[in-house]
Amino acid sequence: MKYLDEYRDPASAKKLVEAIRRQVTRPWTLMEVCGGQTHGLLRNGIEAELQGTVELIHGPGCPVCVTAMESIDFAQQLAMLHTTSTNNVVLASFGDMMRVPGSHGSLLDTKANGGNVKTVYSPLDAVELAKRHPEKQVVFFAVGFETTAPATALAVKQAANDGIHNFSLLVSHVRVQPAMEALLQSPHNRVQAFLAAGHVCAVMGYESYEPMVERYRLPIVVTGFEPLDLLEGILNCVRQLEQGEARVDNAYSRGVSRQGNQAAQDIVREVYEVCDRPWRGFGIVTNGGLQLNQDWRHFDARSRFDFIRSLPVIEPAECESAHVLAGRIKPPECAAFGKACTPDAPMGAPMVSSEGACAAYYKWHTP
Amino acid sequence: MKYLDEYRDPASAKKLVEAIRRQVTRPWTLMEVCGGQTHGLLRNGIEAELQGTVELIHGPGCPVCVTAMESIDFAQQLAMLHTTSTNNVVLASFGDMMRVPGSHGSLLDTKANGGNVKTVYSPLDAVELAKRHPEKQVVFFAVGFETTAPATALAVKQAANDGIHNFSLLVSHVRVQPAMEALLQSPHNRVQAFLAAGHVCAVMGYESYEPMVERYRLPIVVTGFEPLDLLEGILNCVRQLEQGEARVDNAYSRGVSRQGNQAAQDIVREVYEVCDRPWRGFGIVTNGGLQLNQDWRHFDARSRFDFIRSLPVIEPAECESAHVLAGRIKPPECAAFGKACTPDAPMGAPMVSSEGACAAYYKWHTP
Amino acid sequence: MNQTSWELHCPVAVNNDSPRVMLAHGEGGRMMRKLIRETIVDILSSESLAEMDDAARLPAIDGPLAMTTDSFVVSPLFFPGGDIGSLCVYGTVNDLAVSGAKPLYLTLSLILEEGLPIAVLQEVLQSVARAANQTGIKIVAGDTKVVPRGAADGLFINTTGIGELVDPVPPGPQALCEGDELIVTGPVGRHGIAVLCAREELALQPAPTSDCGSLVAATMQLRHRLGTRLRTMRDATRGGVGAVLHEWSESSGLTLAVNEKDIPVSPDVRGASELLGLDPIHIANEGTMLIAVESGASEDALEALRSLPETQYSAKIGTAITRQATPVTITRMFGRPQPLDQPQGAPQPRIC
Amino acid sequence: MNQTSWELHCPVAVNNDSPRVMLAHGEGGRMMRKLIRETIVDILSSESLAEMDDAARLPAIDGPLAMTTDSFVVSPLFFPGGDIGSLCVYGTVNDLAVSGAKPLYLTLSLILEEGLPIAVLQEVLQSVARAANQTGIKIVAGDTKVVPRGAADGLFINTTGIGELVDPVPPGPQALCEGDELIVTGPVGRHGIAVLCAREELALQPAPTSDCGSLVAATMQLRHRLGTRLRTMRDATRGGVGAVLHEWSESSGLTLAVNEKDIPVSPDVRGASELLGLDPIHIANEGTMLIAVESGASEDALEALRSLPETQYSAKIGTAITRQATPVTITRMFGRPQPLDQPQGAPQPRIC
Amino acid sequence: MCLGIPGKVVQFTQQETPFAKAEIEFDGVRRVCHMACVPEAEVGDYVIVHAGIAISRIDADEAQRVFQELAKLDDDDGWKDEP
Amino acid sequence: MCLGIPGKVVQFTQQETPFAKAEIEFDGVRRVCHMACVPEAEVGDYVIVHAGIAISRIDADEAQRVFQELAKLDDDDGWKDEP
Ligand code: SF4
Ligand code: SF4
Ligand SMILES: [Mg+2]
Ligand SMILES: [Mg+2]
Ligand SMILES: [Mg+2]
Ligand SMILES: [Mg+2]
Ligand SMILES: [Mg+2]
Ligand SMILES: [Mg+2]
Ligand SMILES: [Mg+2]
Ligand SMILES: [Mg+2]
Ligand SMILES: [Mg+2]
Ligand SMILES: [Mg+2]
Repeated sequence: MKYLDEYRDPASAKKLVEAIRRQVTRPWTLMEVCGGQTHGLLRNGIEAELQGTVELIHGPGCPVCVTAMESIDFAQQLAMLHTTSTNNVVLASFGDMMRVPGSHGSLLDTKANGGNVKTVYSPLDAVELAKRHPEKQVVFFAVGFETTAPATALAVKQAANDGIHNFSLLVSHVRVQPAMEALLQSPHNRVQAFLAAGHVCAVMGYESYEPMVERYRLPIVVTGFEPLDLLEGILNCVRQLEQGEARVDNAYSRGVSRQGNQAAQDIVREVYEVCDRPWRGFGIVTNGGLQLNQDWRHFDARSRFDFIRSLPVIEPAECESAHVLAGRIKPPECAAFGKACTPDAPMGAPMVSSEGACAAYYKWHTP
Repeated sequence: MKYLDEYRDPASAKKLVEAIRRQVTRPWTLMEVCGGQTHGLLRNGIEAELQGTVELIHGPGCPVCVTAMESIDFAQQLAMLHTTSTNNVVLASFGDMMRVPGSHGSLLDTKANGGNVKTVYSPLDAVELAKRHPEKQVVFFAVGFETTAPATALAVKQAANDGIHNFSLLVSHVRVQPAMEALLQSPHNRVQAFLAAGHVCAVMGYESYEPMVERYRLPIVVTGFEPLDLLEGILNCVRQLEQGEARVDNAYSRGVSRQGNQAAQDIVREVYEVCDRPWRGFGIVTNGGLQLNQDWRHFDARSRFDFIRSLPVIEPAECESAHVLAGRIKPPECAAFGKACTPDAPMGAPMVSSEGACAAYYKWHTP
Repeated sequence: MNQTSWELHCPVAVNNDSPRVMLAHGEGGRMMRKLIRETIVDILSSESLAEMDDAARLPAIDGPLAMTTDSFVVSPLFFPGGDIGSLCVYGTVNDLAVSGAKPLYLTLSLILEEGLPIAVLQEVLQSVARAANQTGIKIVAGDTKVVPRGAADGLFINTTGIGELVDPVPPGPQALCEGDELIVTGPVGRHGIAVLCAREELALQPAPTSDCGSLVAATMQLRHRLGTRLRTMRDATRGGVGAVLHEWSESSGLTLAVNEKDIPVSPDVRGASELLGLDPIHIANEGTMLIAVESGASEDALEALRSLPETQYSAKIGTAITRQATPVTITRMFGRPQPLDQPQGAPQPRIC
Repeated sequence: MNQTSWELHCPVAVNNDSPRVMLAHGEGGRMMRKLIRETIVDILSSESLAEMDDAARLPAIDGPLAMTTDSFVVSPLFFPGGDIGSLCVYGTVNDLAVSGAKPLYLTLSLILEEGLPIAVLQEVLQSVARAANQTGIKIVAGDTKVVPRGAADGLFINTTGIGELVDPVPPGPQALCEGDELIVTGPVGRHGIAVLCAREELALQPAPTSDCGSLVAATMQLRHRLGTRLRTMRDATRGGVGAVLHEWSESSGLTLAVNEKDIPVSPDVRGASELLGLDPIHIANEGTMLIAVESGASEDALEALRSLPETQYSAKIGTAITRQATPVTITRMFGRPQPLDQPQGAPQPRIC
Repeated sequence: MCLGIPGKVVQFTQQETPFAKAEIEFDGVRRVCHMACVPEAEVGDYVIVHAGIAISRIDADEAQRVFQELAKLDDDDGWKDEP
Repeated sequence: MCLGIPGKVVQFTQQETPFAKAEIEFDGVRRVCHMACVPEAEVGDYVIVHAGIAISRIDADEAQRVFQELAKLDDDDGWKDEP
């Protein structure tokens, strides 16, 4: 496949690894912000190949992992509504969210217990579902970073345009940059450079990182998700670090521009506004989320189904995912990793999502 | 079983047959009003045993057979509502109605096509169903003669008492006596005596038949449904006819009194009022039905779901059931009987119901 | 600017109170292998199954075989007198036995609805294991599929059995002769009434009980006692005794004449049938068969049958006669044979 | 007083536009017998079925047997490249074939959802008949159950097959030796991707096509060419090639090492997998198998396989090696073996 | 539409009208039925049950009538018109 | 949450914004995707698709950059900081 296969070329990858190895004089600590990057680094053995050069730690950039438990609990209540009321709700979700534990099991458990849960590939498919089923209330579980927000925003615009009244959004979108800043502010911070998330930047650009780089004096390099993209980004970080520089660079220029995608940003701004949001493992992140703005609030499932009383969230206290998501430990350092906690019986979200750091380590890490 | 087995005693039955045979000088034409009587006469071979004595013709007393097609069409629309609207209706019905054709197949077809149809033994069970499923709207299809009206009336009383708001009735109750009078008024009338329906009379008594007997000068004998009950009733009719008498007699005195069941009548009167009603094969019968009175109209499914537009009834024109129900022909005289029309592929209601005359003939009549 | 708090609350999955079947249990991965190994194979303790290969390898069988299949979709899964687990074993074992075969090997294929409690599955499998043990059949291969919630009704089971045909094999209904005598091996309609009452929540007390059980011993007794005087046997399942009579009439070209008063009916079935307006002769049995024996052999047959507790209420109910206008006749009160209809559709409670 | 009108309008049943399966079709009466005779037996044209007895009687089989069962619950019933009818025949025939048996007899058990159009049933049965014909297996016994609307998903089918084991029977995965070579007989993941795309209405064009097909010819070719050098064969159904590798590693105690770049993937599966975030190695196949051959035998095996159109894209993908820390390794871009995970749960489209 | 079956009142499970209920025995089984229409029925009585409610109490004396008539038929083939 | 796959714009099935759609080819398959966010994309262009919508048009020149850098690595093991 064009624009995939060439960025997986083994010879080029080896060349980049060697270049990194030649550059490195100290074990720099780099954080890949996004779970997609973690996935690419581990699945392709890059992390193993770079042993002894840089240390890669895994950032909070798995929206599945950081979605607040309360949102999942609410989604589950929506999916069960049809069993106790005349509200015949179908909760439509990306496949990614299906296995993430809420207070009482995951959406897959909800489904097994009789909840109406349907996996869709696109939020626009959920609008189609609502169109085909006027007898149902379709609620789309809108999770994801800035990458995904344009698609969910477009979905409500489509619903409004088509006069689809039985469609709404349960919005749990999160914004990456506030979380990155939070990490840098943490007393435990070890991050010396960021590999910024390519597809978030495809939408948002990277101009807004420039003040961060000034303030915290660390390199931020935008990367894609293919091996050469990641390696190029790492090499760039390493060169900056070795030369004592701190710049925002773009190693994914085929898909990302400094200003980002104006059309996408316009759609997002039309529908959403910035808000504070609880992140799993982080607590409330100031400006850490998006919510429907006043013009679109009537598509908000939380107000449409405002008779649902939120149940107390059951926050268990064994897994170390807060540390993992903040890059303070690596998954195998968690005592439960691979023992009490496996992808079949996950204790925490990062073991569930195929982007989650614990799952990526479990699957692909050579011990 | 006490009060069943003794009334099925072969020796006593033979004695009664002989007594009838000894009495009869002419081939009197008797109509058993109720399908339950038809059933008893044919299943037990009484009709065959009486060959050459009286002629038994089968009356309109199968409420399943006379329920207007329009009611079935409406019931089917109710059962399908959940596929096109947020009204999650379950249509609860006696098993008897399941195979009766409406304009577009039977309720069994509706079920096969995705309709919510549930068989219950008692209307009170439908109230329980509504109680257990607050997320559904349970509509009970209230068909039947005066025998059944107390049960459906009690069901709405129970629902009201228990505060069950998701229960309603689709009322299609019919009253026997107006139909009997209609038959006597017909220019084609051949009936010389009636075997009146025992369980209708258990509720209504038989006092109201007395003016009829005066006016039309024919014997009316109330009978039960067991062989000895039926034979006793026939013998009574024959004796009256032979002696030129015309009286209302009660050959089911263990279950029926002249005034009927006051408690049952009170409950029916509390909930229902007399109305005109279309009967299948008869057209509109004046005072031929019951409907919810003003106090109970809020339990009427027709007003609760008044947005349903009645579809034009498709009245096909091949089967002779109008003649069969009016006793003008016997089922085997219909050209379709046993050929184009069988219980598996019924053309008319009387071939469907297990009480229907055509089905009874098909199953039990010795050719 | 950013007031993120750093306390460590961690998103741990809380287990469901009772573990349930998940779609993942049917997807060929770790969870499925665990379910098969720890629940299914463990309970059934079958060696062939434990290999978890694509096919069981079985030793050679001498002589001709009988092979039969049935899917079991009973609802509810548990009913008075049995459950889908015992039913799926007895059903197939009985089909082999009435065909004249010694039951040997059984396959067991499960279709599980997402959400089925694992405890239910375990209970059913324990029942399978007991029934297989009792009838001496070996479960040699299995399959497990999971379908999404709403795509099945809890649990369906297919069993397929093979057995060795043992001489003399009863020739079958086409060999029926005039004068052959018809015997039913117990009170009729018990299974169908039990399941109907359980399913429709009719709240009858005591709940009518199914006859669900093995016919292996009864068929062996009969074959031993009657030899070639045994014409044919059939477990009277769906459609009841009435359906078997119609099928045999069609196969043999004879009329089968039965007497209503000779047909055994238990008091619970009697009461429930009257109440619901049903005829027990058309209601399913699951451990009761109809047999036809040579004229004059019914006394021996009844003696053999009555020596076993499960067939102690066997009764002669009729005779094969020259073909009449009606294929099956029943004599009720007047001693006059009347047509016995074929059942149409599912028995449904009625008030007419 | 009574103004009843006497015109003759008669309540005639109007037929449904398309006939559908009714509950009554499963109740043992006239309608069921008609369905079986006029739809099922007629289309399958099987003599044993036509007898409609409880069990098929089969001639003696020389030598040991293989027996296997599978229920098929695929949704949708028709998908590009196949349907539940062809699938249920190939699935069981392939299980017999990869076990080293000559497929002989098949039972076919249908669970029909009330409301299923009869035309759909007919089309499925025609597909069953074609596949049975093509693979030479005889359908000898059947069963039909109807469940209420909502209690099944249209149509489920169980097939159970028996076959005669033919010497030399490949010894199976526990006999794997170090150095044994692993071959996959076609591009992987086609069935799973085809069904997922059809089911989830992903509207991919052209719709990916299943590999649903027979492995009888391929297994015969291989056995003929390799004799005892053929170690084991397995159709890589649920869980795909990945699941088989894990099972074989467990059975043999060896590590199986494969190369990602050697694993054939068709362009439609490639595109769909990237889009949906899935890995074809974990996706089901229905006419593609994994085989293990003695060290050095893979050239002969590939030559034999490539002579057949259905296995022309066979490829050697790896080798059995001494047991490592990880049971199955895959080599990706850096030539460094990495763990290959076991699939967990149903493949679900994802955007992470 | 008038299937009515005789059963014996075994015990009341609820006494108060209009929703009085009693366990009724039908040969080998019992079911709880509504008694609103037979306030006079007592334990040991037989009632006719239709669609889950008792619609009539069976009069035990009247139940013998047909057999008395039958006996008379034996005696004299006579038939009394009045019951 | 950011699986984004490059695909080639084959043809527009709807032109008008904001609900413009086009058929996008991903190796052996095509799917109709929303184009609202890439108004500049034309038939023949490659776009990155995420969750059913195109979020970026791929710049074909920039796509070569890493290979040019690699070539330089071959030459001189140098690394240009500016892209
Ligand atoms: S391995 Fe499991 S328990 Fe440990 S941090 Fe990861 S998700 Fe939590
Ligand atoms: S036999 Fe059929 S067609 Fe004829 S009158 Fe009866 S129901 Fe109608
Ligand atoms: Mg069978
Ligand atoms: Mg059977
Ligand atoms: Mg059988
Ligand atoms: Mg299997
Ligand atoms: Mg269910
Ligand atoms: Mg198999
Ligand atoms: Mg298989
Ligand atoms: Mg297999
Ligand atoms: Mg069967
Ligand atoms: Mg369905």
